[in-house]
Amino acid sequence: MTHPALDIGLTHYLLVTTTLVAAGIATILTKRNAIGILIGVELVLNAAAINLVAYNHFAWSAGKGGPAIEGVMFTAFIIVLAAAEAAVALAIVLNYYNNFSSVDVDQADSLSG
Amino acid sequence: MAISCTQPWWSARSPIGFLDPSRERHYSLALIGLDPIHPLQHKAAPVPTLAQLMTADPAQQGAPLLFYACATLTCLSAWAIVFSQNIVRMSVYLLLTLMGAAGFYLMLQAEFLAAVQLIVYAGGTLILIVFGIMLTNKNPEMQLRATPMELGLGALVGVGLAALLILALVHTPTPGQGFTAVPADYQQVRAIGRSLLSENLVPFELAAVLLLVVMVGAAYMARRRAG
Amino acid sequence: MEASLLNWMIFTPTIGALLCLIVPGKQQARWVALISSIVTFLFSVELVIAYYGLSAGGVQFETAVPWIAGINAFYRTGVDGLSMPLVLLSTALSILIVLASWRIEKATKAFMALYLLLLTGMLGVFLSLDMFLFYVFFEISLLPMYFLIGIWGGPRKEYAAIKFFLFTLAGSICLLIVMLGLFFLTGKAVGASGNTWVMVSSDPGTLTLQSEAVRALFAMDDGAYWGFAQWAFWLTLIAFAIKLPMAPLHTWLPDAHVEAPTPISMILAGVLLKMGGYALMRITYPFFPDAARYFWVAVAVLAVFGILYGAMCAMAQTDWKKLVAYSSVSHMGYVTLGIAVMTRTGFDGAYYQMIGHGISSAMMFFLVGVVYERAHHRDLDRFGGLWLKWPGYGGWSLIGFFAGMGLPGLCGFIGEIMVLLGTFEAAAIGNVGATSQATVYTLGILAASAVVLTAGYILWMFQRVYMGNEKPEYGEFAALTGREYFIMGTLGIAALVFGILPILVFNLTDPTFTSIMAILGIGG
Amino acid sequence: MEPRQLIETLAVAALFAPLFSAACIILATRRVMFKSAGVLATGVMAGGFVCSVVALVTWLGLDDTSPIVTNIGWIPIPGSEAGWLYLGVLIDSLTVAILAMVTGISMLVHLYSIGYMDGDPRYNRFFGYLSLFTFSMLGIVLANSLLMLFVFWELVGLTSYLLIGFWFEKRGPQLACKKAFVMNRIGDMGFLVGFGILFAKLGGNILLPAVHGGMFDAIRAAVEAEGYSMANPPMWLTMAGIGVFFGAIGKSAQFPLHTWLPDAMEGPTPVSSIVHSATMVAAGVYLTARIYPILTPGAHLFIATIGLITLVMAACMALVMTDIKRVLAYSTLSQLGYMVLGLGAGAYSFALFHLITHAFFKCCLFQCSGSVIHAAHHQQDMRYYGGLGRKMPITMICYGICTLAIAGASLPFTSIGISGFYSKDGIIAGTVNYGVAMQSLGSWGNLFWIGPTVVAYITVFYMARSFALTFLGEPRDKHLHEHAHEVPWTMTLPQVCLAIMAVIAATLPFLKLIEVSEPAIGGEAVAWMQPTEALGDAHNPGMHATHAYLLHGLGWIIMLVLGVVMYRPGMKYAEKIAAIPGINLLYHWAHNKFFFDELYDTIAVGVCKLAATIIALIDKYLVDGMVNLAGWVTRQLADAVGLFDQRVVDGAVNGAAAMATSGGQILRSTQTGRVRAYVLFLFASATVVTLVVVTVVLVSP
Repeated sequence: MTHPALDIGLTHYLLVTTTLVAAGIATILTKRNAIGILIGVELVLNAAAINLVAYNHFAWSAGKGGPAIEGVMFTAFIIVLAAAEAAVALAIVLNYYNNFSSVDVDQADSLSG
Repeated sequence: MAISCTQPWWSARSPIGFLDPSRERHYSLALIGLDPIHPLQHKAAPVPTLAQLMTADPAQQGAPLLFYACATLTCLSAWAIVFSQNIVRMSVYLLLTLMGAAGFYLMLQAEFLAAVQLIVYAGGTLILIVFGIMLTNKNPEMQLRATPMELGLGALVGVGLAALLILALVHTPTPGQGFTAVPADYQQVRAIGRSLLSENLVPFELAAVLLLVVMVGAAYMARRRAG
Repeated sequence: MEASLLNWMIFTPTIGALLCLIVPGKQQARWVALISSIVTFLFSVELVIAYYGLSAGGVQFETAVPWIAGINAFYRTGVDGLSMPLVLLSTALSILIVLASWRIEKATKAFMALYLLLLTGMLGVFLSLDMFLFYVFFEISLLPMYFLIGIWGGPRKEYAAIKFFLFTLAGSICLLIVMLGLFFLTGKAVGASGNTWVMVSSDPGTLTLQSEAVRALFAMDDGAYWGFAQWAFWLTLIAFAIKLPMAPLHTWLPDAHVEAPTPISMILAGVLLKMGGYALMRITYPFFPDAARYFWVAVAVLAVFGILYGAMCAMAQTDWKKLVAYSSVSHMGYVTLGIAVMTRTGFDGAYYQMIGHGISSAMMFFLVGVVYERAHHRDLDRFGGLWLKWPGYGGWSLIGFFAGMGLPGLCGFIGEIMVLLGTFEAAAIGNVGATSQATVYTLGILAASAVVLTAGYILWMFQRVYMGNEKPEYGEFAALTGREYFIMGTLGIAALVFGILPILVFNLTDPTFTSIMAILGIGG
Repeated sequence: MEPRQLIETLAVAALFAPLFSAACIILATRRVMFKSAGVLATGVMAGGFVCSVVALVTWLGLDDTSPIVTNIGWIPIPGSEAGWLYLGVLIDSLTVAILAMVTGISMLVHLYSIGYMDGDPRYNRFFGYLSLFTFSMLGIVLANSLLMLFVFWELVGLTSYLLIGFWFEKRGPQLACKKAFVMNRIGDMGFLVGFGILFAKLGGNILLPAVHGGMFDAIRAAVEAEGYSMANPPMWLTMAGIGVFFGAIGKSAQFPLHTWLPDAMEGPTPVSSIVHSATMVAAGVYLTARIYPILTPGAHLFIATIGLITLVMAACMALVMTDIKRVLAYSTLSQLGYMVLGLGAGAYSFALFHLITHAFFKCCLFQCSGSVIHAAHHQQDMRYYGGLGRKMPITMICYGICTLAIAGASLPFTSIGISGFYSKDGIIAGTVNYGVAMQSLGSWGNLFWIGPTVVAYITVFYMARSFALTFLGEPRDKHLHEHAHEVPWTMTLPQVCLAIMAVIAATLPFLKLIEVSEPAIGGEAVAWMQPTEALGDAHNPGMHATHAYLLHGLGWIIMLVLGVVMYRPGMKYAEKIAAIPGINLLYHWAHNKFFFDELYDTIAVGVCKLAATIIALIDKYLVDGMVNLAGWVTRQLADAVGLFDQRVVDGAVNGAAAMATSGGQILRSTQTGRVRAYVLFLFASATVVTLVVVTVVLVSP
């Protein structure tokens, strides 16, 4: 039996992505800069993407005449969406900046109940 | 299914109980139908040497050491984002994180994705962010500090969630041995292309439309209003 | 005829109470109360002189009317040797108490009406033969008392009234639990046709709770309900020990007495406490004689504890009325002791102690009240020389307090000495099981030592209040009225008569006690 | 009328005569009967005395001297064999003797009181009490059962309380009467215990044994039923005997309970003279004599020891007192010690004979002292007297005669003496017998006769001292001496009568009557109780040594002369002696009554009061506190439930609407509009959900 440190498996990847997602959440929660929040979101997205690929690699059984592809496909779409999201988000940030002359999200509380 | 139990739920539940590796557990296995091997039961194995770490791993591309290097890079830069107060540095750390992720894709035999990651993400999205920074920040060194309360809460939630997930993970026997060896003639890019044009055609087209909408919308929203 | 006389006797005070409420003025209400209590007294006297069969052991003048069919409850009244002397005591005292409350000016009509209602409750307790009816009257006697203390009392009247009420109610609940158990369990007795509440009956065919078939259910040897019997014994004991009161459950009594107006203290000490002793003799011991024999040492120890404890507490008091109240605790300990030792002498003594204490404690409270009405305080250390001020009052006080002390020739002595003799008898007769003689002797010696303590606190009080020179403030005191001398004199003469002629009571009780002794398994 | 019936009738008449006068005096108003109270009471008492003398004479003429017994059921005891507790009368030769003595002395004290109490604001009431007191004592004398004895025993306690506390305005009498009653009650507690044991063991038969019969037969049956024999009595019988004797300790003021008697001097002097002679203190001795057949050898030893201690201790105290009444009080204690010792030692007849002789001379002594005090304007300290004999010759002569009587004076080397000589000599003879018989005690047994012999000489000395200090020498207080005068005839007449009786009592047939009543004569039945049996033929009283010959020499004359010479000039020699180291300590102790009062005050009374205070505090704060705590807790609970009802149950109705509003208000506050807050909620919720899932999954078995 090999040592678990040598036997890189799904668990190792999941540990890394968990750390990553925690960093992303922490970033989102602690940054007042709208772009910082965007960066946090990117971290979370990346963690999810790595998870999908890792699962695709380790856990998806090859039942259809070849190695699995679904996780990879999903990740590809994520990357596309992340790009789109970043574009929209930046547009919003710019708009916001134009209105408030700041990127401090805490100033945007006009929805306060 | 062992979830059903005859005892009342409060009895025989020591809080230390789930730290005891010798205790047989069925829960997650029952949920995903796998063999109950506790990860901590591996500790009898010998401590790995550096040579072993540098030897290629059959389960993935590259040696374990490579994995650890990528993991260190990714995690450290990701947490550096959290602790950084400078938005420009944050974006640089994000770049490092994205590169680490690309490394993982490589190791996971998703070379195409690794390339896309570097081109689209690092090359596109990140640049977009840097543009945003430049456009919104007359003083790039400006810092917006969160209050200690917010910092504490954020760290608590982030770390707490991570700790919980890790806890669950450690106690979840993972399908480590379940991957299928990739045939030598396997071309992933071909498979992706096929998939995009067959099974994933609709998402593909939708993504295209989405990108169009985003382009138009972003341009519209970001326009400088007259007056 | 006799039975209807008895029922009229119970409800005459109720009628009087209604009349009190509808008459126009205070003075009329007083007269109505006086006349109705006199009529009640005359009824009871006529009952005992003209009709009561002295040699009959069982119940006489029984009425049995179906009342609540669903639970088999009857309106069942009657009188026997156990209740007759107490009824006479209550009716006789009631006249004196109406006289003693003649000067009540605050809401006189309500006071008199409540007092007469209380009288009905007390008579009902003594005369009901059905346990459910007993319970109802037990509660009826409670409520007027609550108002009488709570409205006409002293500075802390609310506290005292609520304490009295809650304590007694707690006892009632214990009783209710046992009643429920009896209701369901006695149906299984041999010869039981349905459930029964009958405590005792003149008809030998009626299955009663004191009958052999029911007792066999709760017998120690082979009864399946022995466990219930033990619990029920203690629960009923607690219920009635609160009323009695027995030592750890007594704390309502000093407060109630101190706060209650004088006539209410008199009725409380004179009659209400006797309900506890009466019920012990009527219910607790005859229903569960096996349990009583099993636990007799525990009960006797509690009783002796109460005797000494009450005496010690009395010794430490500086409030005159509180001293008398604690002396009641001590004296009623003799009642418990006499019953607990389960000898005929002890039982007789306990009963006589109740009668004697009914007279002497009522008198003591009245003697205190007479002074309190004038001095407006009861601090023993601020009195002195009352004997010089009012020689006649001093003489009656001597009789009243020395009757309480158990001086021979006065009513307190006979009960006390019979209880002590009965206690020692328990060692010799051995009908209380294999308890060692040393235990019984120890109990007897401890109980006897109370005579010293009693003498101590009574004499000390007497010295502080009556001896010495007059205080200057006595000059303002109004002279004693003829009404007050009448009350003192009647009670004092009664104390003498009952101290010299115990046979007056024992003639009435003797046959009934013989039958109760048979139930308890005691010869004689 | 048949003689035995006549005797009974007369005795009962003598019993109720004083009750009649007491009732008249107490019930009549002050106006009707104030001055006449004394005359009425004395006259009625004289009638009673005549009755009892006629009864005595009739008895002496009887052929059948078996006891006259009448039992009347009083309290029914259906559970016992006897069936009743009886009242009634028991008349035997002892009863008639004591009856005559009590009525006679009581009559003389009544007469004396007419003079002594003259001018008192409660003059009439005093005679009421005095008659009631005599009635109670006569009840004891005539009692047929332990119960009746106890009843009148307590009445004696009550009336002595009233008499000692007669001047209740003053603090001294207040405390003294209370002390007397409480001390008596302590003894009565023992009486009750003994009574209870006997009652239980004898099936309710507590009739006093006369010669035999009564309770005694029942005792033998009970003892034999338990497997004991009369020679080997069971423990309970000893306990019962000692228990009943405790009553006697209280009433006769024996050693542990003696402190009330000197204090009882606070009462008027006629009270002292009757309490100390014929009535109260005699009651204890009489009781012991009445229960004589039930006393086991163990009880005898106990009684003798108590008597011995009292006798010696009291004599020591009498030596140093300067208050004339206190000297007499301690001499009473000492003489009672003789009687109790005599009873314990088996000298039944002489002990009771001493009771009678002592009654006469002690009553006389007290009356004389009362006359002196009366004459000396209530100065009681003998140091201020001196030379009063010249002013009060009759009193001096009476006092002198009685001093000789209490000293036991006799013609040297003969057996001819004054009354006290015969009785005391007989007691000492009995104690010699007892000391010899109690071989189990070794040489300690000799104390039983050495003690009384030595104390007999001490008695002579201290009585000579009091006589010399009062009547002889030069007046030490001129003013007092000038105003002193002889008292009126109502006071001197009783003194003279009593002094005559003190001389001639031994020639009257008292001893003969008492000897007839001695239980030992009844036959073998009580032989086991005679501790002197070891001496030989104990059944025959003639074989008893009736003279100890210890008092027959010149000893008493020497002591008398010594006392007179030493104290005639006052206290000056005594003070020198008292200053000698060693003696001064003894003097100090004796003068302070061996600190018994202090001891009892601190230990018994103090502890009792402290315990009472503590228990009352416990009652107030702990017992009652628990009750109040329960009440408080219930109220708090009720408040909580009430609040619950108001806010939750009732509020559920209103709250449905209010909750919408307030819930909206609460939720509204979460709507900060700040995006990071929303994110925080999001992830916090996610964390919580994860926590729940992980916990449930991991912890489930």
